[in-house]
Amino acid sequence: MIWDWAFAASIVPSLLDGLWVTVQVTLVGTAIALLLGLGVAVVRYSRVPLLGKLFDFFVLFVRGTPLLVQAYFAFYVLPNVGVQFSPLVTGIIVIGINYSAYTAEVYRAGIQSVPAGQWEASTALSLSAVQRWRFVVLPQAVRDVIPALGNYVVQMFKDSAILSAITVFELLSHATSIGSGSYRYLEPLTIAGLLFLAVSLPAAKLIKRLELRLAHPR
Amino acid sequence: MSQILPFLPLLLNGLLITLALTAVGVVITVLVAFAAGLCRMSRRRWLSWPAGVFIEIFRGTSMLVQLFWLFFALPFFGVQLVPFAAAVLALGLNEGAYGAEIVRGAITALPRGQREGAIALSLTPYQRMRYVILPQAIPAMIPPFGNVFVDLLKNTSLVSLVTVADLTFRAQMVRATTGATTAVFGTILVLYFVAAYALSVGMGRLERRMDPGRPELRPTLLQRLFRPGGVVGS
Amino acid sequence: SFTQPGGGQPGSTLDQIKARGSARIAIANEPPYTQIKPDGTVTGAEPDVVAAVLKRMGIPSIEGVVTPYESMIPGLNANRWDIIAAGLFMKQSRCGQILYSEPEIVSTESFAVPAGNPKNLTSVASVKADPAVKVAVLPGGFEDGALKTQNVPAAQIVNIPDGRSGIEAVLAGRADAFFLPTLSLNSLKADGIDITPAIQDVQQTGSGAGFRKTDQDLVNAYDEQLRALKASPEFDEILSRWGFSADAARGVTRDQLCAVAG
Amino acid sequence: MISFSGVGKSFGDNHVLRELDLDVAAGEKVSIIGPSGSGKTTILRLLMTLEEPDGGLVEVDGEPLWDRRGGAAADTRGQAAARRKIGMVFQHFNLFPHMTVLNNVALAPVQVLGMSREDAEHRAVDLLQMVGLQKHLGHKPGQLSGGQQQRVAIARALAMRPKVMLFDEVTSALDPELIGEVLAVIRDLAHTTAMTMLLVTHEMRFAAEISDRVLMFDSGAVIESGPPSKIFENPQHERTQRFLKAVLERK
Amino acid sequence: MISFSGVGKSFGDNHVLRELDLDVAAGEKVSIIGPSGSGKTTILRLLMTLEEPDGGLVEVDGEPLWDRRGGAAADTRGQAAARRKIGMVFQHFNLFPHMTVLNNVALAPVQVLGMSREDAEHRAVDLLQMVGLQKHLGHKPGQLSGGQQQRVAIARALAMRPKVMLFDEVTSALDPELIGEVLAVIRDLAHTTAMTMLLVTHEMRFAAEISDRVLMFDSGAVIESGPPSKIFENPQHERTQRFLKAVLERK
Ligand SMILES: Nc1ncnc2c1ncn2[C@@H]1O[C@H](COP(=O)(O)OP(=O)(O)OP(=O)(O)O)[C@@H](O)[C@H]1O
Ligand SMILES: Nc1ncnc2c1ncn2[C@@H]1O[C@H](COP(=O)(O)OP(=O)(O)OP(=O)(O)O)[C@@H](O)[C@H]1O
Ligand SMILES: [Mg+2]
Ligand SMILES: [Mg+2]
Repeated sequence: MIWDWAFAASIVPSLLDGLWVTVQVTLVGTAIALLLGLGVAVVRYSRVPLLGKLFDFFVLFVRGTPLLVQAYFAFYVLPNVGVQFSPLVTGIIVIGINYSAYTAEVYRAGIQSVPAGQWEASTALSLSAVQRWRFVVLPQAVRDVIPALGNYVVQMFKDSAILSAITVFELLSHATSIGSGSYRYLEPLTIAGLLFLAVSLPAAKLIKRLELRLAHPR
Repeated sequence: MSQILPFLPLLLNGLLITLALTAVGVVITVLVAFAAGLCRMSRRRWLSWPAGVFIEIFRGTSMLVQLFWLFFALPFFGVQLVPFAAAVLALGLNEGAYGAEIVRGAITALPRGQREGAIALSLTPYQRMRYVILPQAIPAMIPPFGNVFVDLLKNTSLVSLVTVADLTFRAQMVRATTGATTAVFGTILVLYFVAAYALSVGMGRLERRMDPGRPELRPTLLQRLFRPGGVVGS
Repeated sequence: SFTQPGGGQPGSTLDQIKARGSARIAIANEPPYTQIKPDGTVTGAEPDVVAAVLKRMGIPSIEGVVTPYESMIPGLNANRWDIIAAGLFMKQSRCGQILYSEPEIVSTESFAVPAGNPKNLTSVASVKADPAVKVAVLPGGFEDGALKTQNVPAAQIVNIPDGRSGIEAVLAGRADAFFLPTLSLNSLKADGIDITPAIQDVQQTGSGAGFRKTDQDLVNAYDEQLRALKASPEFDEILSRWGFSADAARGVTRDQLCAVAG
Repeated sequence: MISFSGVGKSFGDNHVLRELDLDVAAGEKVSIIGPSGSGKTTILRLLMTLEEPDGGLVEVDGEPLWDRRGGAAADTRGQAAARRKIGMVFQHFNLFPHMTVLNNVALAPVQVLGMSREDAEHRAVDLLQMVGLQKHLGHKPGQLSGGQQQRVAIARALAMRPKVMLFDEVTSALDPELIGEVLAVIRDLAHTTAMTMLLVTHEMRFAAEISDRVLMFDSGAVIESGPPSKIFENPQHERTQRFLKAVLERK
Repeated sequence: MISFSGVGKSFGDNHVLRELDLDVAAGEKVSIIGPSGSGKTTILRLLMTLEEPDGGLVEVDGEPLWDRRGGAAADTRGQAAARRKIGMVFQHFNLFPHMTVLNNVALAPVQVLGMSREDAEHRAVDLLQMVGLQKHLGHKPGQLSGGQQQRVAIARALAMRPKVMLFDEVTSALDPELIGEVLAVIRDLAHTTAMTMLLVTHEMRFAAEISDRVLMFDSGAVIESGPPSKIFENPQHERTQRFLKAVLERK
């Protein structure tokens, strides 16, 4: 009953299919998280009257509740009010929005680290609010926080396994599905774990390198 | 909402399990974090290397995979943990791996002179840790550990996927029975949020308690090291 | 020993549950097969039969563990529970992995469809005929296997995590039909949903209690008391309470049901 | 060109400006001197709309920049036009570190004045040549010395064709040997252009050389004002005498 | 009391000490001077076991502290005993910021020497009185001036009753007006105790006043050594002359 190599080899292709879905979820989710988080951060930082407060609560609430329960909520409740997506799309949107609350905080740190003199010089040059964000503040703010954002991308990659609970057919779902067909969990779960490592370890190393590069330019 | 009222005791029972998982998980997390973090910093390879592997594995894979693995695969190696134990172990090992980096970071962030000052007084490595390093490093660890604990609380929801009857698990059960999907998930979202909020408020309190009147003291010490000679009035 | 499932504890499962006076059973919370009551106790057709048999064996209580169908056999082998009592239908592949008791429940399969059955789905063949039709199943469930053995393309199969979600999937248009035992669908029935008559082109099937392969002694002891129970009116009383036919269960054997393809 | 009337400004309890009246004619070069904390920077920051006055009226070229007479809420709609006539050079340069020198100078002309990229770059090159940095067009500010950075900052402000230039201690963050190159550029501007200039500085000799008028500030008020010859050689006010003595001794 | 023979130490390609031989007699007060990077601090750090030599032998009071003759691996078992005879005061004090002044001084006597808490505190109070800080027993280091902190650091080192005291530029992180109070304490120690003292310093006048011997260091070797009168008034080596000239001019 212990490890069966032939069986292990036979399930790798299917697990790789699952890994590919996981990667897709991560990529699209990342795009949502990076853009939405940026918007949330800018609105909060600009103290836009009502919206700013709303986003404050959004960040607090999303960070205070489990991704799994958020996914359940979106998956089971939203269709009742007429919002209807496939599990995959639902999952991507949920994880993207969830992580936007985290990236918003990262961006905020980046924005705060831009010296006041940069804002003042922009005023002295009569740049409009939009121009100021676009040409002066964000390029500097974002550059500093790229490694921190990268860490959240890796984190999202791992967390996307949670979406298996709403039947997104990603890596872990492939593993349990193999388990249900073959009645063995040992090999699929172990290989799934190794596949997660195979992506996230090099990614983390890459981010470390980037961090050092940005800290000591040239 | 009225549909789920008869099931409220069931949900509250689940909440209790969730809080118990969090409490035990916090203890394991802290123990694992210190053990792995300190070993990782050791100069002895046979300590630092395994700690490094542990940290990389548990930070590099999905918490859910770890949970499934401990629950369904570990028994084949002769280790049969009851579901609650498997759950808190997965939570504690996973969050502990993150905590290990916090421990290491807080200790390495201390000025080198502190260690050297202690060596110059002939303190043993244990005494250095106990009287000089940790008393300064631990207050610095509290805010990041607060984040880890909130993470832990949220991750307890995952144990519902391996039959531990926590809040989320009970919610799924009540939902399957009553079909009151919105009310059930709305209720537990609020419950989780309140619990997480209370936890972070508690950690904030602890931070202030551990560090009475210190906020301006530590930075000035650092400043002093880089811009020496300044007199700090009080 | 190390390689044996549940290697931690000594003695056979039979000895252990006798000593504890309680057995852990895997259930799915899918009425009428299995159900959890608000007070947390376990009931349903199969757990009630299992409880009655165990009582006759001198084991007074059961302890239910809710788990997805796909995890039931891996979890049984990982010693997460002692008996599967979830209406896990017998078929060739499962009978190869675990031991079953003699049949306890026999049932039929139906589709839950939108009211009026707009796509006129009455058989597996009618699903295969229209590639646009999507059928929701519980992954790892009997119906999932039945569709797969009849080569229904994977693209037509929608996985949902539990029975309630299946009904919601049909109501929301995420699936055109939800494939489940007739009686289960009846207990889930909601406005806007019709339940089709029994589907004819899947084999009739049924379930018994499931055991680890190493627990032959437990199965033997169990079957002995099950035979006694099935001979008594108590069996009729339990099955009719949940809408099943006791005579149908008496009319089939384990070997027949284990021959079902899939 | 610039007029302050009855302008007040406080930070909390700290009354930095009190009922300030001040007029600067078009083309005039005015130096502002005075002890630290006397409100010199605050005046420039009000003109640059980096601070809001608590009361009074500030006009630029006949247009109101701040109108808070009687403490009324300021109407900021016309502000942008008035502000566009003003350029400012900061003590710490405040160049945009992620852009090349050329882009630092060309950004605002393209974005704010709507010049074509080509025209703006041409003009930027001319200005950078004027401040002696034609060789560094493609460099990032971090690769330049402080004196070079400050000269880029001057070129950047000039690129907006301001009618008024504000200089706030533009040499005090520089190493002594780099101060000369920056002052030379400003001197050049003062002697060859008709721009109105307001200059906060501690370089007394330089102030004497280029200014039409020197204002001595203390505690948010002009306590003495006049041509450099009068202020530096024959100060009337005891505070001015004391201040000049201290500054000159420090050298 | 202290003896280096054939001691070498490199950091990567940087050969900081080369075959250094050096003896310091019991009770001797030795000042070490020399240009930056010449290896002065490294000598003290080797004695304090904060660095490990690459080769050679270091002995303290007849006991080996480092024995790496022939490049053999060091046997660190006896080290603790030899090290316990040495106290060190650092340039940046390195006080423990989370403890009161009293606890800073009493910690090691209790933990290392096994003194009772009471005895250790009594002794700490005496020492702090000696360095003029009896009023600050309950303060945290952050509440003290740099000069006061350095005096606490001296008391802390003395509390271990060392036979050898090492001082590494203990005044160079201090504001000029605080230097005097620290030097006064060290002068007192030098004149009233029989402790062996090794002092790295740039305070030439002070070194001349308290030392029995001055060592001039360059590139990891002693290039000149002798009584202060000889080194400061009549240096032989050209490098020493140049170094002293530069240091004295800087003042
Ligand atoms: N943003 C602010 N918040 C609070 N107080 C401020 C602020 N900006 C300036 N001040 C205070 O206003 C007073 C005047 O400041 P200002 O910068 O105008 O002085 P200054 O004459 O330019 O002095 P310096 O020569 O030191 O630059 C000072 O007391 C300063 O502390
Ligand atoms: N930990 C280290 N890693 C690498 N190089 C080091 C290290 N410590 C010292 N060095 C190098 O060793 C050389 C001697 O250093 P040391 O601190 O002994 O000089 P010093 O004579 O005390 O100089 P200073 O007067 O500047 O304190 C220097 O070139 C220094 O850069
Ligand atoms: Mg100023
Ligand atoms: Mg040194």
